[in-house]
Amino acid sequence: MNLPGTATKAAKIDRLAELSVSSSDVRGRSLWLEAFSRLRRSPMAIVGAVIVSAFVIVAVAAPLLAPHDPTAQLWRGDVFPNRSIFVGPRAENPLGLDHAGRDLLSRMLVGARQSLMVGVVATLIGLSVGALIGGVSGAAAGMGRRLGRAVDSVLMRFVDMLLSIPALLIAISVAALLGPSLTTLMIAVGAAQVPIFARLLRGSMLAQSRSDFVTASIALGVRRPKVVVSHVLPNSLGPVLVQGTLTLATAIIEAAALSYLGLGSPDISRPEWGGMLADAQRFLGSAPHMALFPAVAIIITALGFTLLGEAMREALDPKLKK
Amino acid sequence: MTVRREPATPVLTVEDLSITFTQRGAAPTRAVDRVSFEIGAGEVVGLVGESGCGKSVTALAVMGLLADRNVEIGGRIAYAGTELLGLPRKRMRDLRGADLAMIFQDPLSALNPVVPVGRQITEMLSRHRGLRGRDADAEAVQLLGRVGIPDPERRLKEYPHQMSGGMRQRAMIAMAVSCGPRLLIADEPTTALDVTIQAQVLELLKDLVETEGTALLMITHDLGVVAGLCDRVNVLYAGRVVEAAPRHELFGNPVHPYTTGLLRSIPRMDGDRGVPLNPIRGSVNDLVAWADGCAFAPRCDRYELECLAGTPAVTELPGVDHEHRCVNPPGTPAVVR
Amino acid sequence: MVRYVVTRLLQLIPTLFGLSVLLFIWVRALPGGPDTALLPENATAADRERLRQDLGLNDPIWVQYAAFLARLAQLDFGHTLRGRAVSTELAERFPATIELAFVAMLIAVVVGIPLGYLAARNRGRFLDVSAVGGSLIGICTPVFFLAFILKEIFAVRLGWLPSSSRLTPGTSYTDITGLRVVDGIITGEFHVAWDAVVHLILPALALASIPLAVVTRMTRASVMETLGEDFVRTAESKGLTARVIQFRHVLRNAMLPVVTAIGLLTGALLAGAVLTESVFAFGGIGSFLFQATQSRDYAAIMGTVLLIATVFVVVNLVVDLLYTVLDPRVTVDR
Amino acid sequence: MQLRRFRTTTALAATAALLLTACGGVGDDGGDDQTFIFGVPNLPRSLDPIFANDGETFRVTRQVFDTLLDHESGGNEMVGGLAETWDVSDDGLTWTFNLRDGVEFHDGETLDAAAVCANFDRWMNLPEPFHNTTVAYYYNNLFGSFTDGESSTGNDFLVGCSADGLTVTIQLKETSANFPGAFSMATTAILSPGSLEQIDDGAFTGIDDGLPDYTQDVTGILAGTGPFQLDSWNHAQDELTLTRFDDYWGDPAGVSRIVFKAYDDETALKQALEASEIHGYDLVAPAHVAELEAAGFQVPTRGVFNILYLAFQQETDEQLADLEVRQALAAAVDRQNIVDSLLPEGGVVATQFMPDTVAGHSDNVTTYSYDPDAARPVLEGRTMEFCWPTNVSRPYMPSPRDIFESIKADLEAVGVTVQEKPMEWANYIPAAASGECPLYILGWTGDFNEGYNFLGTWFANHTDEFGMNRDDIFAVMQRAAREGDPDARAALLAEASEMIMDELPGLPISSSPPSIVFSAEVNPPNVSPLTQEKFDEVSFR
Repeated sequence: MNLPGTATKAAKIDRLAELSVSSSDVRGRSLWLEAFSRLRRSPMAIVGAVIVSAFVIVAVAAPLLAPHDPTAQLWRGDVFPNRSIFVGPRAENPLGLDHAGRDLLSRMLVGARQSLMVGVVATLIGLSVGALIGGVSGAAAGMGRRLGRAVDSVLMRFVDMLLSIPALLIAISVAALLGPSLTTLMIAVGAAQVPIFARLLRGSMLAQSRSDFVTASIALGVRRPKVVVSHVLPNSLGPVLVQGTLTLATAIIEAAALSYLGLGSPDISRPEWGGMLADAQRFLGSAPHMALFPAVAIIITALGFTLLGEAMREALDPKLKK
Repeated sequence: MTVRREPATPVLTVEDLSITFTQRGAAPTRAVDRVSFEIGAGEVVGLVGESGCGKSVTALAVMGLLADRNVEIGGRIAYAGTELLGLPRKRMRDLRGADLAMIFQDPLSALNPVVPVGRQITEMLSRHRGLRGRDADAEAVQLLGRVGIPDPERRLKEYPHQMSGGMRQRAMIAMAVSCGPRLLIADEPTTALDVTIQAQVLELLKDLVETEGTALLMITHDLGVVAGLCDRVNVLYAGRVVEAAPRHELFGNPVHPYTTGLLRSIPRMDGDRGVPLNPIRGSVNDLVAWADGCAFAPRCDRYELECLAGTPAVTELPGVDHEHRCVNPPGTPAVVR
Repeated sequence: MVRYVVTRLLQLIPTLFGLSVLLFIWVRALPGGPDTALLPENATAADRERLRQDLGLNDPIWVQYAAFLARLAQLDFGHTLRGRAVSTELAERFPATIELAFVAMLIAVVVGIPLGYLAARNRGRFLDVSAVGGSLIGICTPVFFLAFILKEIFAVRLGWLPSSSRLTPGTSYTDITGLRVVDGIITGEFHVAWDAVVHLILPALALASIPLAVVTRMTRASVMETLGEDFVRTAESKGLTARVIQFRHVLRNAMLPVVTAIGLLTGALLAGAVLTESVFAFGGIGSFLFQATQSRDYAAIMGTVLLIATVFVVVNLVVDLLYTVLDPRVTVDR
Repeated sequence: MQLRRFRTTTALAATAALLLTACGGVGDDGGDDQTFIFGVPNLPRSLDPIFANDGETFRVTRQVFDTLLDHESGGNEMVGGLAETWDVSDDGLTWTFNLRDGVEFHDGETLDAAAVCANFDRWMNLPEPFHNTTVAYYYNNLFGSFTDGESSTGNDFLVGCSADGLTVTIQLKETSANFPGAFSMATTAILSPGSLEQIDDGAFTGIDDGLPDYTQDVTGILAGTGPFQLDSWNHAQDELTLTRFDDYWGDPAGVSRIVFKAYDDETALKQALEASEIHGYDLVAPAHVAELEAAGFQVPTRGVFNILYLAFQQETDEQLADLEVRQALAAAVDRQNIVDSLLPEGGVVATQFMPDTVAGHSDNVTTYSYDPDAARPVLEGRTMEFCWPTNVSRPYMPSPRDIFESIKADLEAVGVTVQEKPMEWANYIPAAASGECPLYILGWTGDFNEGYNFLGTWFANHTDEFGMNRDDIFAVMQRAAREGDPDARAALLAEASEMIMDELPGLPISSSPPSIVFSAEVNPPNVSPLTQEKFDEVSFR
């Protein structure tokens, strides 16, 4: 085509490329990247992420940030619980003193670390044990042989049984069993999450294994265990990740409930928000600041994790794509 | 695009219809761009195109079913002389179902799963025709019978999931025609059905149009459906009508490369074995804005630089009621500027 | 249908059996023992040993379990450390929890469903944002703290509502069902019914916080999803009135997952009762479990957990059955 | 369908709104002129006092049943109860009680010596399941005599009871510091012969089968001679009601009804009081005392009758075998600060292992004052394990955690590294008793005014609680235990107390009165150091 006025092939392609508004930038990306880009635009996620990162920073840097020794009764002479004499916020102690004359701000900061630890470890316990049970069960069911189905059925009966006990009761049971300590708190809260993670992972794996690409892989002759490991598991991670984030919030709240029930950590040198709140309740009449600050901290932190988790759920949910 | 005028007032007139979706934080998307067509009583008009070309959105706009928020609608839609855009919500509700009715693609998801089919018909009868109780039931039975559902009394109490796909679509049609609408919009009514059932359903629709004189807007991507049913066809690409012609004219003398492409990609039983099908390359996602040129250019075999010199104008083929929007139609040498 | 119910009930048996084994193992593994709670500070080792013998704590564990199971078959959960039959205690106290949980659920449903629905219809607007925000805060607030604050403000400081218990202490009443409000109405003792209602408000509000939040969010999500369903568009295309569309087509479908959630919430509700009842000294099985936990009362803990688990399973069975009525797609022989 | 449901919900919402505005006067009913409502942490375990060993049970039974001897109202002096006068033989083995005339039981029977002896006969004839402290703690400890079998305690003090009109004679096998205190204990209350006839002790098979129904049921079986009689027990409401006994031998009670109402914890009790739902409760947390006083509640101060101590287990931790270390620890702990900030008003720093109101208290014991500078050189750099009980409150230590924290801070201040071992009460007591804990805090509340009731609890012989090996002290204690004459016994106990405080097996911290509170609308009873308030003294203003 060398007619005058007609352009060369290259020019044509260039012009086309210049004007093309093809939406391939959306198509080419992975589910995760896409979810992340949606996450970045969600105000819920931003608020959640800000709270969570502030909390994590405080928790990690607590010893540097704390103005005083959180366990030293530096102002013991200022506080007389038996005469309802307490010290609220003042210049040298911005959040006031607790009932033993310790700086509440320092205790709150150090408490953040304990609360984060309880949340993270509990979630990891719930996730790993739950994932193990759910994963084995799901994989077994996915393999579809008779033995696999039997394994799946036994494991799921067990999980169903656990599910029929409300989470808090499981936590109470475990805490009562192990005796109160910070470790107990983590295990108890984590144990309560085990059946949830197990169910979640199994359900998600089964859904995946029924999906077309898995059927296709199997049809193409990929061995089943390999399919489970390379296709099913990675695709089941989304819901687990969401649940994990939400569990962090639950863990912090549940730890507080256990403390209230007298099953929390009695370790005085390492205060934990839930324990501080439960302990402060008896002074609510004369020293409301002692309960107020831990309560607000718990609510805000739990809110942060919940917001982040919910935003992640929405971002990962293909149904909510627009 | 010039508008073809029938002597009588058409049942539906769509003129320069533009629909833009706006979303916070994203550029507005124009789904329908100055589309015009009209349908007379007893006439079947096809709206053909790949998914995403704007045909369903057009239908929803006619029915007044697009959301209020984040949507801008321009142009005009008139039903028997009544302007639909800007009509009070209440009036529109009165028209919907009674005068304008719609059949959806997937009857399983388009029917309420937890309400018996009969109830879904009678609720329309009581809304628009004031029929209640036994009268409504009797009428529903009659309707179901008319669309060819056997044992309609029993079917009345069944839920959608208890019926076969074809039955569901028949029920859907019964529902749509229950109040004797003058305009029926069928959005891909056969896509979700088996081939044998497809033919039956199309036959049923054809029959209804003929006996009732209903105007039918047929929305489909399937030129086979068009060939069997439509009086006139509008081919949509990326929100614009790229070619419009009576059925025989279009099939006999397609001009726009997109239409040609669509026709070529139909598998033919009478075609020579060994001749490969000829699908249109690329996908609808490869676009050029209409303002810059022909949106189809990236996929077009006949693409030339001229195609990208602004919105292509409408060309009317004289005498055959045939319009198209191609800058470089086949049969003509490359346009010399 | 009958067969389905029977099958489902039979399925309860292995679950409860497993549960009893689990509980039994747990209870015997508890540190300390019930003996300390029964003895004064200066009890001797011999006293302690004698008590353990009396309580059968020295028998082989399977003997203890067999004895336990045999009793269980006769609905005998043993005796509390205070010497009363656990089954008697549970029978006396369970109505309190039923009443409380029912009212809390009522609040959650009556407020949560309309709120969630309105939030979904007004997505992104003030009502929606505050409903979602409120329910998130509701979920994130420790129940016992909320209960405590409600009580401190409305009962102690303002004196508007009673701080504790199910009735004003010393009130005489006729007991028929154990549900004070119902009894008061049946017997015509309206002052008792009223007193019971007044005593229910604060604990029920506290207990309702989490179910309310969940029901609200669940309804919102479900309604939003349903609004996008094809059949709603179909209903619109039929020109039906907004009321018919919203109730018959949107809500009717949107309620299905909410009903399931309500069933699952029973568990949370009963667990929450442990926290709420003890704050309000409500005297139901929640208070009972709280005290049993504190005093290591094995029999009491086991009986209560078994009861709660059974109730939870039964409620979910009822929900499943209800589901077959609400959703014709679900058939009993699934 | 849905429509109807929504109408109902609207109606409910309206009702709820109405409720919120219309319930101003809650608690007014509780203020019924004649009903005194007392909040308790739990209701009695058993209404039959012989089964009981806890204060909350005795608080109730004391209002219903009388004992032969009693304590003066508001004090700890022994006075007559059902016995107007009493006498003891010189050898301390024969106790004679002259009963009041005209005392009637709630069931209409009349009190005479035979009725009293019927009670003693019942106790002595209790069958085997009762022969241990699990079921009948106090009887086995105080008397321990059974006609058929032996007590698990090895005690056997009682020969028998003989009746002659209104004169009761109790014959003992050997003397004990427990007499005459034992006759004043609420557990040895006198039940009507008619009651005893209806009680079938033979039917009791053991505690694992639960207590007999009558012990927690108010069916008219149990009749005493007290100012109140049992009326009803509503288990579902956690309420136990007593009504005034009009034929009471003393002054009639000031209120016609008492309701004991159980609450789950102290904070709930406090809030119920503040909300005017109850008229009083016992064992007020020190942190709530000032708050309640400021709000116009009456918090009468009791006399002290308990001891809180910090134990030094010398055998478990070798460091503690060194007297110098024990003395340094005594100097390191700021006991005055604990009393000032953590214990109820009226608390005092203890000088020895008994309060100063008890016979046997010595003014000449070695005392240890707070002197951290002196303690530091001895203690600096040492590491010690310290046990404390979680989630418990006792009359002598209202908040163990706070007290532990305070002591811990003191020890850290002089350079001790404290390894804390928090334990639940259920584990704590066995751990302390078996010598598992080098340092721990514990205490004791006296049963009656008798020094041996305190010192004898710990120092009568070698125990694993303290690991003290001082046979000379044990010998003095054994003599005190067998001494029938109160004055001579007091002298021996004082001697023992001085030796103990030199040995310093533990540091007595405080004696503090548990606080009891009443609302402003009642005239409270005389408060008792033994926490034996008589609620017939209560009346409304």
